[in-house]
Amino acid sequence: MSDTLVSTGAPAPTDRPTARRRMPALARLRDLVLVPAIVVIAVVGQLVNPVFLQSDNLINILQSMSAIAILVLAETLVLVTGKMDLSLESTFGLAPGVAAWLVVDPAITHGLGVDLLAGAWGVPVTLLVGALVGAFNGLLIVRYGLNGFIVTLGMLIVLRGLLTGISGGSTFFGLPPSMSYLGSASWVGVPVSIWLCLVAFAVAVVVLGFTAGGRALYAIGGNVDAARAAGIRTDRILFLTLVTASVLAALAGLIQAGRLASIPSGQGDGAIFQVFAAAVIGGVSLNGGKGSMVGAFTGVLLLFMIVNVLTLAGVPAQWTNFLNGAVILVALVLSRITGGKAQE
Amino acid sequence: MSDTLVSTGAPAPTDRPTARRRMPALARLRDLVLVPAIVVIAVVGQLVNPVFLQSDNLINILQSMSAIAILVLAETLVLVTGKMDLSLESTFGLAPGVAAWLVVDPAITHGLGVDLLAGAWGVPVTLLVGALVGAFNGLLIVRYGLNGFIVTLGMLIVLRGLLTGISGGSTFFGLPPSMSYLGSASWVGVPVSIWLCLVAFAVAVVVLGFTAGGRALYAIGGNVDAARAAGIRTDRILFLTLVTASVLAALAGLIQAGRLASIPSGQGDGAIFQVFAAAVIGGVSLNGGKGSMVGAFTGVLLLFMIVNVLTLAGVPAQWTNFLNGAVILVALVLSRITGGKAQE
Amino acid sequence: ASDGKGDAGGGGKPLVGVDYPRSDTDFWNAYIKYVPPSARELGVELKTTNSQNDIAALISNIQTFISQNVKGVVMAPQDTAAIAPSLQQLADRKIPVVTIDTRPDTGNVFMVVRADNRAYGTKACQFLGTKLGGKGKVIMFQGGLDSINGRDRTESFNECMKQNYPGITVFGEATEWKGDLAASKFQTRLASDPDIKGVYMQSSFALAGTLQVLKQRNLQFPPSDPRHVFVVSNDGIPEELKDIKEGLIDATVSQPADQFATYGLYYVKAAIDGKTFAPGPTDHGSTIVQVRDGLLEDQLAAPLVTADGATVAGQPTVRYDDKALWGNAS
Amino acid sequence: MTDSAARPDDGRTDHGPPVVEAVDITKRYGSTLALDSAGIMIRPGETHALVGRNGAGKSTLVGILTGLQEPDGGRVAFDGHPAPPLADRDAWRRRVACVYQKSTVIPTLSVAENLFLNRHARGRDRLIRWRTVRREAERLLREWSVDADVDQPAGTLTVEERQFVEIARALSFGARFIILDEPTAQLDAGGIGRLFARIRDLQQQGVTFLFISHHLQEIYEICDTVTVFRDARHIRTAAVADVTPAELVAAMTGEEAGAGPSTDRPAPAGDAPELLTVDGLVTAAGAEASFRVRAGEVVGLAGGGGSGKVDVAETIVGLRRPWAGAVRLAGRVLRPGSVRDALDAGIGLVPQDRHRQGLVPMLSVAENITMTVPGKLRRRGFVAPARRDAFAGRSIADLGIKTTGPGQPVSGLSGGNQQKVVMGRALASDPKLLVLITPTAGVDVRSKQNLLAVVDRVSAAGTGVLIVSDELDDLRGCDRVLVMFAGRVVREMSRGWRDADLVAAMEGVQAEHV
Ligand SMILES: Nc1ncnc2c1ncn2[C@@H]1O[C@H](COP(=O)(O)OP(=O)(O)OP(=O)(O)O)[C@@H](O)[C@H]1O
Ligand SMILES: Nc1ncnc2c1ncn2[C@@H]1O[C@H](COP(=O)(O)OP(=O)(O)OP(=O)(O)O)[C@@H](O)[C@H]1O
Ligand SMILES: [Mg+2]
Ligand SMILES: [Mg+2]
Repeated sequence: MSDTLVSTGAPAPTDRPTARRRMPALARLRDLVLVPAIVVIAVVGQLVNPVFLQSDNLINILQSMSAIAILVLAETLVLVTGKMDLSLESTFGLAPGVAAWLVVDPAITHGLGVDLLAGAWGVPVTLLVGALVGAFNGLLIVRYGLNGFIVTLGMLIVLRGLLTGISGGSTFFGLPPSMSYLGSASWVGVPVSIWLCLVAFAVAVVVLGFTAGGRALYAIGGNVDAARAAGIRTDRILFLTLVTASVLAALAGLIQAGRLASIPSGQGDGAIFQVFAAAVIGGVSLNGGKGSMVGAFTGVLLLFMIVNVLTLAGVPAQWTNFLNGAVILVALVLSRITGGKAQE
Repeated sequence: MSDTLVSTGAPAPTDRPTARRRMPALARLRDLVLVPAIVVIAVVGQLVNPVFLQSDNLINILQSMSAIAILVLAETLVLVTGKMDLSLESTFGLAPGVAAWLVVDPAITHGLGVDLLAGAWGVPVTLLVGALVGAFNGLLIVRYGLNGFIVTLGMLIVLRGLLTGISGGSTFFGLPPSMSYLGSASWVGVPVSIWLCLVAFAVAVVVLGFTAGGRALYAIGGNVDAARAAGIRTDRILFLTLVTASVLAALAGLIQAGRLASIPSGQGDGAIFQVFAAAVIGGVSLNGGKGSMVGAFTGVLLLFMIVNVLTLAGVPAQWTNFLNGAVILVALVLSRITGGKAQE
Repeated sequence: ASDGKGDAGGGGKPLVGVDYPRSDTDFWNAYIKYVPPSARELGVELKTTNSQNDIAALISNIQTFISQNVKGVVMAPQDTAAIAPSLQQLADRKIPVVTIDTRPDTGNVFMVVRADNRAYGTKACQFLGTKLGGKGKVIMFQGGLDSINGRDRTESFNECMKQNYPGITVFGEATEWKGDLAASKFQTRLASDPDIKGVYMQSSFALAGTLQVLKQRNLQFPPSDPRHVFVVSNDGIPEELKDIKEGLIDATVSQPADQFATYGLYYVKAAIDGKTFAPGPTDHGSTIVQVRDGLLEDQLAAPLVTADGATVAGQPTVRYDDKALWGNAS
Repeated sequence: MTDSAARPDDGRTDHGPPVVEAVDITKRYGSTLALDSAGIMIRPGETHALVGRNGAGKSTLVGILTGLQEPDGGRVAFDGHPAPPLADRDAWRRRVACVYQKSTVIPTLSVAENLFLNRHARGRDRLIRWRTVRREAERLLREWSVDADVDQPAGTLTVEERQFVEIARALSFGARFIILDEPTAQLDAGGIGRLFARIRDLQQQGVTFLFISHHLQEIYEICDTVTVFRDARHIRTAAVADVTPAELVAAMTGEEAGAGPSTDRPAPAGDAPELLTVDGLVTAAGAEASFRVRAGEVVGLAGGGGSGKVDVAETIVGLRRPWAGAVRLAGRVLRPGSVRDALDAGIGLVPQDRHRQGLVPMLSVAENITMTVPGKLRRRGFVAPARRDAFAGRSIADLGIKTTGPGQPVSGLSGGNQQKVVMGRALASDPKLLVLITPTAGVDVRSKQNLLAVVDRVSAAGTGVLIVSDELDDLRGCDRVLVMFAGRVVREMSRGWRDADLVAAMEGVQAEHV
C-alpha cells in the first residue's frame, strides 16, 4: 500500500535530495513532537480553569504521574530492544505487595501479612521481587526463546493472581515508614516521587544516548543479528533490560504504595494500556529500535494533563472515559502522522 | 536445501524421506496439539468432581465459552493477516449496547435508552455498529497505514467510554426478545449460542482452508508484499477482515447480552487478554500467517475447562486467579514448545 | 476564594467538592443523579470529580479540590486504607470531610454516612435461612475480593449462616462484580448441585444473568411453589423492585442512594457552618454512633425489601412498592 | 601475493601458520546438513575465493569463522591457536572482520552510528562523544566516495550505499583478515571497481581475504586461491591460475559444464502481433519509457543501479502507480496501479526480490505456485486441494523443482528452487507476457541456466518476455535490449551486441537518446 500511496506525488528525482537533507533535523525534533500538543492542552486547561497553571496543580499533575511515568520508562527500555513486557503492570502491584505481606503485622491489619521481616526490609524486598520477576521473564524469553508478548501476558495474569492470593483481595496497610517514604515525603516543597521520576528520566536519557549499553539497546531493537555480529552480547543485555524494567516497575509500585500509604490488591490493574499509550504517543516504536526517553516523558505528561483538564472542567462522569479515550486516539493518530511515515 | 542434500549420497538419503514424509502429518497434528492437555484437564476434572463429564456440565462449559469463542474466532482472522485488533473487546459491549440504547423504552428502564427504534431493529443495529467500528479501524489501519496495535488500543478506550457515555454507566435491562433470543433460546436441548458457535467455527474452517479469500489471509499474513505481487487485493481483504471481525464481535456481544438478559456497561472489559491467551495457546501466531480455527477453538475450550474445574474443585476464591493464570502460563509455554521452534 | 463561581465569602454558597467513586454501577449512578438536586436544596456550590474506582485518581482529584479552594469534601473511598494520607492533607488545611458508604481505616473525618454492610449480609442470611427452613444449599455471588463492602457482606453472611443455620451449605463464588462470571459459575454449580434453593448476590450486577440461568434451567417457579429458588439481591435499583413484584426474586436490600447524597452534603454543610454532632438518634430515623474515638457514623437505615413487607426473623421489611424507597422515585 | 603459486590443496604450509584453519567442520540445521566435515585453510596474505552453488554452505562457514555460530563438530584455529570461546566477541573481532551476506546495517540507527557500532568514540567519563563519531564517519564515507549525510537513519540509504557502509565498517577495523560474503551482489560496475581498488590496496599491505561471489570473473580478477564447496562438502582447493572457469563450474555442479542458454532461438516472425504497448509512461519516481513487445519476442530492459529499470517494470505490472502514460496488453488498457488487473490481462510476473515479494515462506510450494490463479482450482466455489496439488505437481515437474512434494513449506527449499517456484507462479496463469525482474539474482550458475531455458521455451510458444536485469547472462538471449540510464531509455541494441557496448551504455557512456 505504501508503495502506491506514498509515491503519487510529483516526480521524485527533483525533491529527493532535499528530503534526505531534512531528515536529521526532523529526527531530533521527533522527540519534541508532542510539545505543541502539550502547549495546546495547557492553554485549554488555563482557559477552562485558572487553577490549572498554579504550581499546586502542576505539582499535583507531576505527582500523580510519577509512578506511571517510571513504569513508562521501564516499558520504553523494553520496547526499544524490540520486546514487550505486559507483566510490568502486575509487578507494579505484586512487588510492594509481597514486601508488605512479609513485613506488616497481622495484629494491626486484621490478620493480613505474616510479619516475617522487620520493616526496614520493605524496600529491598520490593526491589528483589521485581528483579526475580524480571529474571523469570528473561529466562523464558531470552534463554528459552519464547515470545515475549505471550510470556508476559501469562505472567500478567499469574502475578496479579499471586497478589490476590497472598492478600486475600484486601488492601495492605500499616506499611513501615521506609516503604511509604518515597511516595509521601517532600524535599524543598516538591514530593520526593517527582524528584525521583525526573532523576530517573534524566539518567535514562544519558544512559540511552551516551553509553555503549544504551546504544546497544537500540542496536538490538533495530536488528538483533546485526547487533550480535557487531559484538554486542545481545542475550545478556536483553536479560538485564528485562530485569531492570521489572525492578523499575517495583520501584514505581513502591512510590504508588507510599502515596496511598497502602497497597490495594488491584494496584496497577489495567495500567498497561495507559503505559503503552503513553510510550507510543511519545514516539516509541513497538517494533523496536526507535524511541526516546524525552518522547516517552512527554507522552505520559500529555495523558495526565488531559485527565487533569477533564477533571478541572467538570466533564460529566459518564463521558470522562470517552473524552479521555478520544483525546488519546487523536494524539496517537497525530503522533503517528507527524512522526513520519505510516508504519506497521 | 534439497539441492544440497539430495546429491550428497552420504548419510542423509536413508533417513530423510521418512522425516520429510512425517512433516505434513505433523502440520495437521499441530492443530490438535492441545488435545492431550484437554484430556488431562478432563481427567482431572472428573476426579475432582464426577459431575464434570455430565452433559449438563459440558453444555454449561460450551455455553459459557460461546461468546468469547466467537471473539477468539474474530481475533484469529485478524491475527492470521498479521494485524491485531484490541478493540474487539469494546465492540463486544458497545455494539449491543448501542442497539439496546436505541430500542429500550426509558419508561421501563427508568430513563435509560431513547426508544427510537422498534425492538426488531436490535439485531441489525448491533451488527451495523460492529461493521461501522470495523470500517473505522480499517480506514485508519489499511487506508492510512497506521499501526494496528496503536489504533485499536485507542479505539478500545474510546468505544468503552462511548458505552459508558450512552448508558451513563448503568446496565441496560428489558432487552427486546429479538436481542435476547440468540443467547437464551435452545434447539433440541442445546442452547442456540452453542450451535451458533460451532457453526461459526465450522464455516471459518472451510473459509480459511478452502476458499481463495481464506487462503489470501494466510498469504497476506505470511508476506504482504508477495501477496500483493500475486495479485491479491491485500488492502481490500484486510479491510474486509477487520470489518468481519468487528461484526463477529458484535454478534458475540449479542449472545452474551442474551445470556445475561442485560448489557452491563463493562461488558467485555478485560476480555481481550483472555482472547489473546486462547488464540495463542491454540497455536495462532502473533506475527501472522500461521494458525488454524481448530487450534483456536481448542484454545478457548481449554481455558474454559480450567475455570470450570477450578470452580467445581471449590478452590479458595483468593487463589482462583493465580491457579488459573498459572495453568494458562504453563499451557502457553508448553504450546510454544510442542508447537516447534522458539519464535519471536 | 479565587474561584469565580463558588465562593464562601460573605453569605455566598460554600463550594463543596464531591468525588463520585465510580459510574459503572446502577447504584452509584443513582447516587450521582441525586447529588446535584440535593446540593441545590441545601444551597451549596458543587465541584464534582469521578475517581472511576481508582484510588490513585481519587487522591489526585482531592488535590484538584484543594487547589480549587473547596470548603468541604464529600467522597466515597472504595479503598478505605489508602485514603489516610489525603485525609491528613485535608485535615491540615482544615477542610472538613464526609465519607459516604465506607469508613476510613485510619484518620478522622467529620462524619461517615453509610449503611451497615455487615447488616446487609446478615439480613440476607436471615431471610434465606427462614425461607429455606434452616436446611438446603445456597449460592453466594461475592463481589470483588478487593472490595471492603463485598468482604463485609461475605463475612457477615457466612457468620450468620454458621451460627443460625448450620444446616445450610453455602457456596461462595468470587465474581469480580461481573455478571457473566456469576452466570457461568451459577451454571457450573447447578450442574454439580442441582438442588440449590437459595441465591444471595451481593449486588444487582448478577441480577439479570441469574434470572436468565434460572429460566433456562426451568427453575423459575412462583414463590408459592415448593420448587421455588429464593433469590436475594442487594442495592434496591428499580429493576429489582420490579422483579420482586413479578415474583422473580424475593428480596433486596435497598441501599439509600438518595439519602447518601442528601446527608453527605448535609453534614459537610453543617461542618462548614461550624455545627457539631453527638451520638444518638437523628431527626431522619437513623442513629449516629461513635465507632471509634473521634469518629462519628450516621448509620442510615437500609431496609430489606420484600414482596409483602412482612416481618422476617423478627426484623421488619418494606414492601416493594413503598414510596419511600428511592427505587420507586420517578 | 608472492606465494600465490603455492598449492595449498595438499595441506602443505610453507609460510608460517595459516591465518585461519577450519578442519572437519560439521553443522546441522534441524534435518539440514549445512556443512559436512568441510574445511578451509587460508594463508597469510592471500585472497582466497570460496565458491559453490546456492546452499553449498559458504555463508554457514562464514558464520563459524566469525564466531557467530558454533559448529557441531570440528575445530577452528587462528594463527595456529584455537579459536576463542563464542561468548568472547571482542576476541573474535580482533581476529577477523566480515561483510556478511545478510545485511547487518541497522536501519533505525544513523549512518555514523552504524559505522561505529559498539566501538563509539568515548570520553574519559565513558560517555559517547558523538561529535567525534560523526567526524570519523564522514571521513570514512569520503574514502568510499559515498555522498550521504551521516546523521540520517541508515534505512534511508540506497542498497548500494548501504553495502558500502557494511564494507567501510568491516575494512575500518584495521583487521588483518577480512571476509567478504557476496559483497558485489548489490553493487553496480562502478561500485565494484571502487571495492576492488580498495581490496588491491589492502592486498599490498598484506591483508588476507576470504572472498565469496557467484560472479566467476571476479574470482579471476582479484583472487589467488579458490576453494569449491558442493553439497556441504569441501571439493577442491586450487590456485586460481590453475583452474579454468569450466573446471570451476564442473566442480561446483558435480557435472560437466553444460552449454549456456542456447542463443540460436529463432527470432519471432516479423508479423507477430504487438503484445505489450508502453506509451509515454512516466513513473512516480520520474523514469520514462515507451516501447513495445511482440508475441514471442524476448526483450531485455537493462540498466545500472538506480537507472529506473525496475521502476518502469514494476509500474507496468501495477506494483507502482504511474505518474503519466498508459500500458496496453494485447489492446487492453491496464488499470494503473492494479496488479490484479495486470495478471487478469495476462501478465506473469517474477518480482525483483523473491524474499520480499515473491514468496510466502510459511505456505506450501503448491499454494505459492497457485496463488495467482485461485480461479483454476475451484470446484463448486471451493478450493480443491487435490486439484491444487495436481496443478502444482505439473509445475514442479516442468521446472524441475526439487521438493519433497507440493505440500512442503517453501521456506524449506534452496534459493534456486525457491526462484523456480516464483517462476512457476508466474507461468501458472499461462501468461501472454512474462515480466522477469532480476530473475537470476543470487541464483547459482546451474539454476540460472535452467531458468533461462524456461524463457526460451515459453517464448517459442508465443509468449512475450520482458527481462529486466543488469546481468549480461540474463540478457544474452534477448532479441532486443533496451538500455536505461538516469531514468531514460538511452539505447536499443539488437541481438549480437558486444558485452563492452552494453556495459558502456549501462554506465551512461555515449549516452544518446533513441
Ligand atoms: N539459520 C538456518 N536455519 C536453517 N537452515 C539454514 C540456516 N542457515 C543456513 N541454512 C541451510 O544451510 C544450508 C547452507 O546455507 P548457506 O547459507 O551456508 O549457503 P550458501 O552457500 O551461503 O548459499 P548462497 O550462495 O545462496 O548464499 C542451506 O541448505 C540453508 O538452507
Ligand atoms: N531517473 C531517476 N533519477 C533519480 N532517481 C531515480 C531515477 N529513477 C529511479 N530513481 C530512484 O532510484 C532508486 C532505484 O530505482 P530502481 O530500483 O528502479 O533502479 P534499478 O535500476 O532497479 O536499480 P537496482 O539495480 O539497484 O535495483 C529508486 O529509489 C528510484 O525511485
Ligand atoms: Mg551465502
Ligand atoms: Mg532496483
